[in-house]
Amino acid sequence: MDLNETAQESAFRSEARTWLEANVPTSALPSFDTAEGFALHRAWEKKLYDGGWSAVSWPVEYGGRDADYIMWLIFEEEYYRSGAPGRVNQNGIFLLGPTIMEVGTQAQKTKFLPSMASSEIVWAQAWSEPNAGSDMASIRSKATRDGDEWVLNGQKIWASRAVWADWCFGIFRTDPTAERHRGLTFILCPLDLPGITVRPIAQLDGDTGFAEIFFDDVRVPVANTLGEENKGWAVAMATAGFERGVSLRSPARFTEAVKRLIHLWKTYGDPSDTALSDAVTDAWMQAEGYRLHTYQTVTGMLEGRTIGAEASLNKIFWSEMDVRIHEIALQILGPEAERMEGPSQRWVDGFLFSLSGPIYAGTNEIQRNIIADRVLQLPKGI
Amino acid sequence: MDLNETAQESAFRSEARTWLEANVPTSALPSFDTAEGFALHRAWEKKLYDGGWSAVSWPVEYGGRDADYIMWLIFEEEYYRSGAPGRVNQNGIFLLGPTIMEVGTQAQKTKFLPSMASSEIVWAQAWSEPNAGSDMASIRSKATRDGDEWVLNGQKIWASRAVWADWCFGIFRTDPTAERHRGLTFILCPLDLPGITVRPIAQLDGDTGFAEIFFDDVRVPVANTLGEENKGWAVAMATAGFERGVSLRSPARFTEAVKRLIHLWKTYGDPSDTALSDAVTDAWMQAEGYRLHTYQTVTGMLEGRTIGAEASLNKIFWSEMDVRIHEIALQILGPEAERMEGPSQRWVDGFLFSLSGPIYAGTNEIQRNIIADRVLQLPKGI
Amino acid sequence: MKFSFTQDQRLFAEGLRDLLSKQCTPTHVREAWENQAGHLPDLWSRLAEMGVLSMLVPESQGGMGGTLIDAVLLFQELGRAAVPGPVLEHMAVAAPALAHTQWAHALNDGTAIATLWVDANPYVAHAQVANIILTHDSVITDFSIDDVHGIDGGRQLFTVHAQSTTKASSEVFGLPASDVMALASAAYLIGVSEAMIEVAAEYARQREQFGKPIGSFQAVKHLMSDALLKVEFAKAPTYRAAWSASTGSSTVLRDISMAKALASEAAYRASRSTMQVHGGIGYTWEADLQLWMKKSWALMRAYGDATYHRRRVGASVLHG
Amino acid sequence: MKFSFTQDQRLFAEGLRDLLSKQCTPTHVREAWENQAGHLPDLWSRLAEMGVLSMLVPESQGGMGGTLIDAVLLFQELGRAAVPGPVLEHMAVAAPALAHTQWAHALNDGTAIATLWVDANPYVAHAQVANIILTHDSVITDFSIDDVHGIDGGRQLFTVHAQSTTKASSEVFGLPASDVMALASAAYLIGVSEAMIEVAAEYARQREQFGKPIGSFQAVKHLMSDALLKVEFAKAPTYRAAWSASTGSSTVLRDISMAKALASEAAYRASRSTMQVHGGIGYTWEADLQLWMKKSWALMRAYGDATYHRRRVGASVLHG
Repeated sequence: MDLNETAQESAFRSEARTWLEANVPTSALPSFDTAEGFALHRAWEKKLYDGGWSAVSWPVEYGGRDADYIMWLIFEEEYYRSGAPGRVNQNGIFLLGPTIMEVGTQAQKTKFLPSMASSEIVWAQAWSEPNAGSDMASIRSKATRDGDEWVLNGQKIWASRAVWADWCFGIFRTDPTAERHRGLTFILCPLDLPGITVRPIAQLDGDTGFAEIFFDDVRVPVANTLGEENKGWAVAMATAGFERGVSLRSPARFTEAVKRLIHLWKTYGDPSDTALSDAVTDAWMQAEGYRLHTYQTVTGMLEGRTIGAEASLNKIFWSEMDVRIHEIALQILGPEAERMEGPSQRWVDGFLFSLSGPIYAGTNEIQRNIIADRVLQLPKGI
Repeated sequence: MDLNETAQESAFRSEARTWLEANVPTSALPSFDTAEGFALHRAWEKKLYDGGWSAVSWPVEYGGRDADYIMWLIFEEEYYRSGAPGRVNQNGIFLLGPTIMEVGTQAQKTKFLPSMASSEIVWAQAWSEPNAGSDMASIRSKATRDGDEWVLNGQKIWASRAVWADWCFGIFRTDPTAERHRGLTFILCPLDLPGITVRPIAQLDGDTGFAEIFFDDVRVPVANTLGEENKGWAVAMATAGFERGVSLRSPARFTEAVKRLIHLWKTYGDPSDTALSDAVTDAWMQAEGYRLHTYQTVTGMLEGRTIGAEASLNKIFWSEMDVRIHEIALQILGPEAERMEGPSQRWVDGFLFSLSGPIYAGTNEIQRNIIADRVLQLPKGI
Repeated sequence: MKFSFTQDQRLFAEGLRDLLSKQCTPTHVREAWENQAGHLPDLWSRLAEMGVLSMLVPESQGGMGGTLIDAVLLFQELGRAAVPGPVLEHMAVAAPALAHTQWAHALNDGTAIATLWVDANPYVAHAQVANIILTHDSVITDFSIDDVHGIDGGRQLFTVHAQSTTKASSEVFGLPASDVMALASAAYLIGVSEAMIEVAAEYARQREQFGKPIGSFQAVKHLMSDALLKVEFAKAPTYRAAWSASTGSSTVLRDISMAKALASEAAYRASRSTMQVHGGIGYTWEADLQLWMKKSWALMRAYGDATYHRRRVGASVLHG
Repeated sequence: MKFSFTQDQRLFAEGLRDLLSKQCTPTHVREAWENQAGHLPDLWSRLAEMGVLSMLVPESQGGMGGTLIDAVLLFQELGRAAVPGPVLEHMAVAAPALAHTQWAHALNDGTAIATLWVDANPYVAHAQVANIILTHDSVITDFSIDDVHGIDGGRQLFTVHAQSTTKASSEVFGLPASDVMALASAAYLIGVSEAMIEVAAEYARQREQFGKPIGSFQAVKHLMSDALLKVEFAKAPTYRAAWSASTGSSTVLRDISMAKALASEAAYRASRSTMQVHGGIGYTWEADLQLWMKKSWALMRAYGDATYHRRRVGASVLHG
């Protein structure tokens, strides 16, 4: 055990910090859920890519730096510390990219990874369906083979970034006789094809961060299949594992949020109120605990262990922590917390966003079942 | 709505207070889970009975005062305020007694109620079985008809007071072809009959507050059947309703505990610690809220409304409140809370006892199911 | 001792529920949110006709002569329908406080619309529809406003620049306006919570996953039961606070604070649990749940949050 | 940056687990509780032989020369077996603190048994089996005791009357004894929690109600998952605290406090959830669960409770 950074890690941190300080936009970009904001975020991703920072953990040949998990965490710390924009192509770079590297053909890697790293192609995910939410295995959208093409029909929902993105990835039923987890195939699909309709969904805050995607006889080459035909569930589970695990919610997101919370407390909080200072301290301990837990997990991965159902513990932890951090902030803000703009805006936006955490990427109820069944070996219920 | 006491209520309160102040033992009795303590508690019950205070809500003819629910609550407040002993015959007076009044024959009322009120007969409950806990309908102990007698066989567990009590009541399977809730009969049985073995169960604190009861060809007259043969489930549910509802955990128990908690806080707590004073205040609000809720419930009952599945809300509320009150007390006590005697003894005993609250009389998990199914009309799960 | 409402009180509340079920459906509320008025003029007239707006105004001043006990079930019904606009401020404070002024008649018949400016808050809710703003010691009728974008479309927030003021008292039944509003908000939040629980229970009965309605899963059952528990145990304290306020009890401020603390926490818990039961749908603009959720997030903090009120209870019961 | 234990460290911990699985079963622990010794002499000798008791004593003084990183997994294993007696006090503090004194040899080979008297506590745990009591600045070898009836039969409590004392330091690696014990207790509590969860999971797999194992019900699954979550997220902070203590990090006191706060709360939560899963059986003397539950209730408060330690973290991170 050595929790000090190596010389190489420190040099990497320093290089990242220097580049980010020189390049991060000085004022916040508009939301990437608007046309203007999306374009500006895509441009920022291109700048990151040109600097070699868009996908640090990827192999050099695809635009990365071969950074190991520890260095990736260091980069994330520097990224959040710098106040850089949100990652508009995170569904691609952090979820689909690693999946393609794991199960994709060489042709797919060559075709999709560089354009993903540069955000020439921005990806939307298309997992859920109106009747396949927590019960993701009840997918009904289907892909029918017609020569060298899949013909896609059906409806996806909660597709993040789909309003402005270029391509999407999702699973479709390819064997109509198979049930639930079987007979599904993971397919990549451009969003500008004939037969595709994207309907934005307004969120609680009025923004349109996700959308429904309707497929009406949409044709894509069979070469767009990721992994084996009819084995899409296993591919999707690998992707979901990245999402629940370390990739989507890096600890830096929360340690930075707690730094801002402590600043808010110092500015507006009553220092003699131990109930409040206990709450803020607890938020710090949670974020710090999540950081330490993540470093321990990735050390294990570097040493050859795999992350399994334990990823579900992470997902519950970060999503509940995120809600809690924002609850405390709103309590400190008092009457300001009723406003959607002004000094409280980032906290109120963050609060609303945090409420989606216990729901998406598999509700926390589902995660608790997974932990009980696979980690604690309790008998199956559902 | 008039939350002031009537003149009659105030007079009743005053009479109770005067009698209790004159008669309550000046030092605490030994635990009623010891031979000596049991005898002393029985003697105290006799004294209460002679004063007309052992079962104030019962009809005068059976030893009560015809007190309505409001007056009963007032009596309970005075009883707890006086520091009087625990009620060794509570299973009889508060659970079985009202059930006999509701479904018993005149002969049963005459036979059982006066001796119950005077605690000449102390009653134990014998509901659960080793394999019928939360799933109470899976009762296996059976009663077989032989002429004018039931022949009882089987095993009951968690029978409170059974070590020293005189009689017990429980349900037995009388129709072996019927399943679950059907074919059960509610039977009253002396504990000194041939074939009965009572095995004390040591609790967490080492005391033996409950026991297992083994029935081996135990013969009781069919006249000991309470309610209709094979309809014992409905009778038991009426009894359980009393238990979960207002009768077993009267609000005074908790308002008095919170008074002691506030005293403890004033003695040992740091008054500048808002986290602690918030916790104590919250305990006060819970006890006060439970008191108000109970007064509202019993007013409704006096006006002709019935208490149904809402009783399950009470059971969750008081049992979790009881745990919480004791958690706060132990936190205030610090290192003293590790001792089973000394100044912390009552709080540590109370803490251990409080942990049984979310379990007995139907676990809180079962209560939540009942609320969901019957109050919120959600679809059945189990 | 009698802890119940009279039949008249219950019937009046049922009448209001009936009116609101027709004239204040989620469609109406959404319309008020989206047209920026944050107010339903037709409903307002009906509330005036029915006597809701003047419930607390003495009969001698043209009102219904009711007490806060008479009003508390009405506050609850208004919350259950998430009624937009300054109905609580108008009904619970402005109309009775100004019952002996030149504005009395217009407040009773609803041709004037009043809201409040409470000292502890820099913002004034509903100022865009109000023509009277009552502060703790004055009436403002000539003012300009700037929208500061409140989260609840039925309770829009503004900064107010007063051009001129007239002295007036905002006390009602001898209580400061902020305390009367804390009581009214507590009852309103109970109604809001009840509605969220009803909407989520209905969703849980209909929505299927894994081949069953999600309401059949224990996780959902227990989320819902726990939400209901907190709401049910906030009711009696709220009704008791109304009684204390009506009878001039010495514990009235403690009792109001207890009600507001419990109702605020119950409403927040209900908002979290019912959103979780809805899943992704609960996170959308089109789901009706937001009409109540945002109300709960606004009112749980308005007129004193749970911490403020819990500490006021503590000051009374710990140091008393 | 490498956040993992070496293979040697893991193997040593596995060896200890193996020993304890044979010589410290619930039957053994119960025996120690019920014979009033609160201590298992045979096990003690084996712990000495294995080098557990002298793990933190320098090799030059006849010990294993280990660091707190080497020891932290051992503390956890000791907790998993609910080892009775002063093993933490002896191993984590007394043996290394007194390594340069006349008692060193006897402490290493276990012929002496030491416990601690921490200033903040009027009581001394394990005084009935100890022949050495270490205070913050002295050693007591001649003393009388009175039983004050601790809740945990494996950690009996006494008042101590010292007949004579000898000056000595109780610091270990430059840290006050109470902080070393906070760290050791945190790790021990994690082991205690893991054991409670394992025992309850096994019970939930076997126990049937409604025709199914109770572990198949979501209510039970979620109680168990939430308990596990808290334990799992207390581990890395505890291991980090051991690292900070071993490397003389400037944040060592903050890190120890974070570990003790999180482990205390995780253990309490685990005790509540696992007892609830057990139902009535969990409330009995004969269920093994109590062997760990009472340990958790004792150690969650000993050497600083969660509130004390959280505030020490707060003093560092909020005002730093």
